[in-house]
Amino acid sequence: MVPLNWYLMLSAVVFMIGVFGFLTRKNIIIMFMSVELMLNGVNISLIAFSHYLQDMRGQILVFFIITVAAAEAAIGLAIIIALFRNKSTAHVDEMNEMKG
Amino acid sequence: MNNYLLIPFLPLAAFLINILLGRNFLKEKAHWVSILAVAGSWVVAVMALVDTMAGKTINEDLYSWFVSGNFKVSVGFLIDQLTAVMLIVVTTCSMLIHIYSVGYMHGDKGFYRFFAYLSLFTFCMLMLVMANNFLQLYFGWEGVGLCSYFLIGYYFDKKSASDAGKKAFIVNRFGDFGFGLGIIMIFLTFGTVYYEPVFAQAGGFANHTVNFLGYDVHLMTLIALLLFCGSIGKSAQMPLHVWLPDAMEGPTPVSALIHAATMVTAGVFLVARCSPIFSLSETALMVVALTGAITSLFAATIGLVQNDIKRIIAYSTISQLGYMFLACGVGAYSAGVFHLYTHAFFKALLFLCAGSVMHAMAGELNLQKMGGLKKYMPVTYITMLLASLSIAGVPGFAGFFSKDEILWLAYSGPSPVGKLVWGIGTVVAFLTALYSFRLIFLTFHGKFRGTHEQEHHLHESPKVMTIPLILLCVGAIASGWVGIPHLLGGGAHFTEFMKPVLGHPEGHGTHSEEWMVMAVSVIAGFSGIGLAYFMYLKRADIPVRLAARFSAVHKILLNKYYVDEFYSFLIVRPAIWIAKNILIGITDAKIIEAIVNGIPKAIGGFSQVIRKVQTGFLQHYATIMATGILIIVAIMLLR
Amino acid sequence: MNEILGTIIAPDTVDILIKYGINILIILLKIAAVIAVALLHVAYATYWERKVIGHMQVRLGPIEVGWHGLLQPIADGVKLFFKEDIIPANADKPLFYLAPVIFFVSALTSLAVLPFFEGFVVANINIGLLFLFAMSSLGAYGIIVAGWSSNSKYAFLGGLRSASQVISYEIAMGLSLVGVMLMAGSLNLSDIVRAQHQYPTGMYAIPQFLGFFVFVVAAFAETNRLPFDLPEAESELVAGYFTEYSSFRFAMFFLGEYTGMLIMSSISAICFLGGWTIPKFITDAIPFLLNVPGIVWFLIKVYAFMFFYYWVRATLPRYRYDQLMAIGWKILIPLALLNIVITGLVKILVKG
Amino acid sequence: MLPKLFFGYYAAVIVILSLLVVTRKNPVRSVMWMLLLFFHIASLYLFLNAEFIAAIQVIVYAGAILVLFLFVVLLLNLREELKVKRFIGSWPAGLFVSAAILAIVINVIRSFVLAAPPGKYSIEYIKEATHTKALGTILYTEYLFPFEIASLVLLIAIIGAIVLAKRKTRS
Repeated sequence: MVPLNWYLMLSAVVFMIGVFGFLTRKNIIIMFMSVELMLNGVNISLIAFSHYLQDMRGQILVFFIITVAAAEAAIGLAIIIALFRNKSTAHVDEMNEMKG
Repeated sequence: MNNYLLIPFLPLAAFLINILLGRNFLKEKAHWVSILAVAGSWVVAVMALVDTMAGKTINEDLYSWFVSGNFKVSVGFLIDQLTAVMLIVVTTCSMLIHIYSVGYMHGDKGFYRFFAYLSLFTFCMLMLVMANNFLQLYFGWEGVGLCSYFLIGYYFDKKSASDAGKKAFIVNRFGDFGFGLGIIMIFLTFGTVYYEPVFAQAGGFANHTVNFLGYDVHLMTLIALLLFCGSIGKSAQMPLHVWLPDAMEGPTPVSALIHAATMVTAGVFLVARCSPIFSLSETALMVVALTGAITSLFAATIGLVQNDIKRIIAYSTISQLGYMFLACGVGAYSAGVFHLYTHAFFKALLFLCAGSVMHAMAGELNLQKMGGLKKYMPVTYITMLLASLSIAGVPGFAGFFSKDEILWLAYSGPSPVGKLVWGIGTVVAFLTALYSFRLIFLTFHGKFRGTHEQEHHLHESPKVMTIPLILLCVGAIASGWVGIPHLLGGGAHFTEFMKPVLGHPEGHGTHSEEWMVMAVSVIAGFSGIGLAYFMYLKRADIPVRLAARFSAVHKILLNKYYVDEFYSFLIVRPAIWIAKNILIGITDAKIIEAIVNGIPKAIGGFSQVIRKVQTGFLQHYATIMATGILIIVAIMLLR
Repeated sequence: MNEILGTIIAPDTVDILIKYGINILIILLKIAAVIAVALLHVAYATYWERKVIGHMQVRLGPIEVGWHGLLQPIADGVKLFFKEDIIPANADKPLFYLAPVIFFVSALTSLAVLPFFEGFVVANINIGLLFLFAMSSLGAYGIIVAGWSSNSKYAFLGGLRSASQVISYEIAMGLSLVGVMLMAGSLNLSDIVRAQHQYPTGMYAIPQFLGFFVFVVAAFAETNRLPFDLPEAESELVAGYFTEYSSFRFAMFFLGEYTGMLIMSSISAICFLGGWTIPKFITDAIPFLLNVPGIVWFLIKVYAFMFFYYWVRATLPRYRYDQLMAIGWKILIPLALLNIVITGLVKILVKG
Repeated sequence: MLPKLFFGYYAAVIVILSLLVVTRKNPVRSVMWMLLLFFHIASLYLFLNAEFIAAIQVIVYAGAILVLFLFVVLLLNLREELKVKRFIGSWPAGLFVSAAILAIVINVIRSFVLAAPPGKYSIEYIKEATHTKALGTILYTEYLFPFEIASLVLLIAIIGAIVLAKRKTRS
């Protein structure tokens, strides 16, 4: 039997790799993918909890997370397209109109 | 109960529909919504009256408005005899005036807005009369004040109208301040603001005194007088009467509905509603009686010399309201409410007739430019004549019964000032007849004194306006028949009906005395009519000569005793002076502007430094957020 | 051997490993058999198509290689294997290699959950139908990646078209099968067939005619077949997403497409036409038919559906691209939703 | 032993693939690695007896969301993309912060012990009722309202995506 802690560590690692990607990549699409990576990291731990606690709530939550992720991807990518159309770049560091 | 909810909420629904959809969708059809709503309210109100006649009263909470500690206020409804009568008065007048307005306001660009406000007003007024606690009453009270402000300033592009609106609002604040204090005192004393427990416990506090501004004051007198402050403001009594004549800047249906039939009578309603409190304080009752008597005399004398047709009726309203207070002040609450009820019909009718005349005269208000309109507008003439007969107290008409009952109860009642106010009341009855018929004779009899153009324009108003006139006329004649005194073979049903709420007034006197009082008031009324006939039709030169002879008195009356000027000198001008010299000159320029300009400068300098933090890079912010999370996680988990 | 292993890992683990090993061996054998047979069917499906269309167009089709051209598919295969493998200079090479593999594998993987006859299925999993959806959605990757990595405009346009078409019609296809799921109460394909057999009509195609119609149209679009072959419309895009492919890589796309057709036909046979069973009223009438093995009925149904593919190809013209999208979104999806609502309502009413 | 081996394989691959996703210069490659990653995560779910979620993971994540990503990636000018640096200037800060949080969290998880008693959805129960049915039953009864809200979220997302991505026609 694999201990729950291993799953949680795996989940934490995936999540933090997602955070790292979000914080450091220039390309906005990769950043967005990092967000998806974070969500997946969370999903892993939720499913693991659900399995070990023998409770369905974790999986219900994952179900909703996937739903929301789909909605989020649709909206986010639409925003990226609109952004790309206006600025013709996908690099976040070139979008600094809000500079003080 | 659930049916009765319709009474206030139908007009509210109409208001919402009109204000939201009126501008773009309903437009010229906006009146249908409001009329149907108020007609629905009327039907339910009649049902409510029938129920209360059968002895069913209702006192129920609808839902909790707010709760704070032991201070609990809910929206609830109390429907008893007093409320039922008020409901009938409000919904009937409101309905007829709604219909009248269709004709009167036809083609106005704010048509939907007018009806929306009327509906909102009706809602607020109904909330006011149906309240079962003081705070809801206060809500309705302020609500009708707000609607009154909206509707006085309805022609907001006219400066005098918007000024009049502001004046009404500000003057009312003085009274409402007292009213608010009164409610606070009630809560402090009784720990609740519901009518029922307050009135039930009032007797127990009859001899309490309270330290007010350093003086020991009789508690009930204090509460009663504070509440009466509100009444003075809303019902335009001395010395806060100044707003009502100016309120005539609003459209005439508004004057009829708000400034004659319903809103201004709220003060009387308040005193009647709080009769258990007022009855405990002889001083307060005396103040009420004297204020009413003096106001009625004062307003009646002003009414004698005015030339603006609507203002005469406005002063007449003030005078009649004084009458009602007079009645309440001598303990004859039911007589006061009875007069309120009859007055609503004939005064609304007078206003609407005046509106009809204005309609024909293309907005002309000056009596001196009218005359001989009888043959052009027969319906208006007859209805207005009947209304004037009613207000003058001609036997058989509604006004006669209510006025007679007031005078009799003032004369025979236990009040120490009863005989005095009876004397004043009789004089006012004479004056009322005089100025009312001056108005009739100058307007409808004699020769037309206006321009040819105006004469050519004269016409009877359309059906939609005259039918409400006729219906109201029926009310002006017949509404008094429910209160025919025992002396004349009637049953005094009205007083009996009101007995559970307002008690039975005490009148001690013989039948001969009662006959005497009635005869005096009738004689006063008829002599007023006769004098008016003599002075304004037979010998039109007499008024002019009188004015010249007593020019000082005439001037004072024409200028309404200089009350406005007095206020202007005492309050308005000092206020403006302080505003100009101290507030603008010192506080604003030296203090506020220094702060206002200094803070941005300081912030600007500071921002120049810290704006460097705002790099505009998404990820810098995200990194900082993550750092924050790192710190929190570290603190939480590594402790 | 066992002792050496035993020193490294616990002895009972070895037993487990051996047990697993045998299981795995059996599964591998099954896979090999299924793939081999399926590919043979695929190869002859091409032959059969050419024959059918040939006869429909009043010509003979392949006739030279073998008796009536029976060896034609093998000849084609040999030819494709020995052709020169050309890769465009500007292509993204790893992805260019990967694309046909993804496409072909995603098609072949679907075979794993298809029950060919009673008890024979490589992986009898509870979510078989969902697995099919998952795999069919993967095919889109092969197409997009092929179109993009070729670095050619025709291929790229074809890839984009194909991907949006496949994604759009996948929704309609998924929804059309929901009615079947509702009626059978399971996602396991074998269970669906058994439930179907218990059903009075023996085939869900009759009560689920709406779903069946939507499924058939969506199946044509999913496999990029006429009248929805926009991604490889030769008059517009040369050959669509596989324009730049040649030789064996082209063959993989080609095989993938026909495998896809075979799988769609199998799904329709399993979900709508009763799989390896035939309706009870037929076997009641002719008890002799019970002796016929289930695989025969299954193949008959699959080939009937394949024939329908060819028939449509020979008959109908190609749709315009916007018409294609309009049909998918505005007709098929609403129809499928309607079908779900009606099925659910009927199920509730009949039950309660 | 065997489950641990399996887990070791999946964990290693998932971590490596995650790193590949966030470090590849070519976004198309990132997407393809992510596709593989999703398959491994789905397998991990199968491992945890969540077959329906595994199928959803592949169908929705791999089949729908990632295809959308691929579409958008294809719009990029890749030649320019390959010329510039992949990380922003202050990437060490990001690396430090994420590594530090990871270290702390891992440190905490190491001592984590499952204390709660098992619920009613045991492995046998799920096997008996099938996972899809168990999930569906709870989803359509206890979580019906959130489920309806999720549908609303999706509807709004559809509308929002169309509004945002539609090319504005200047009149």
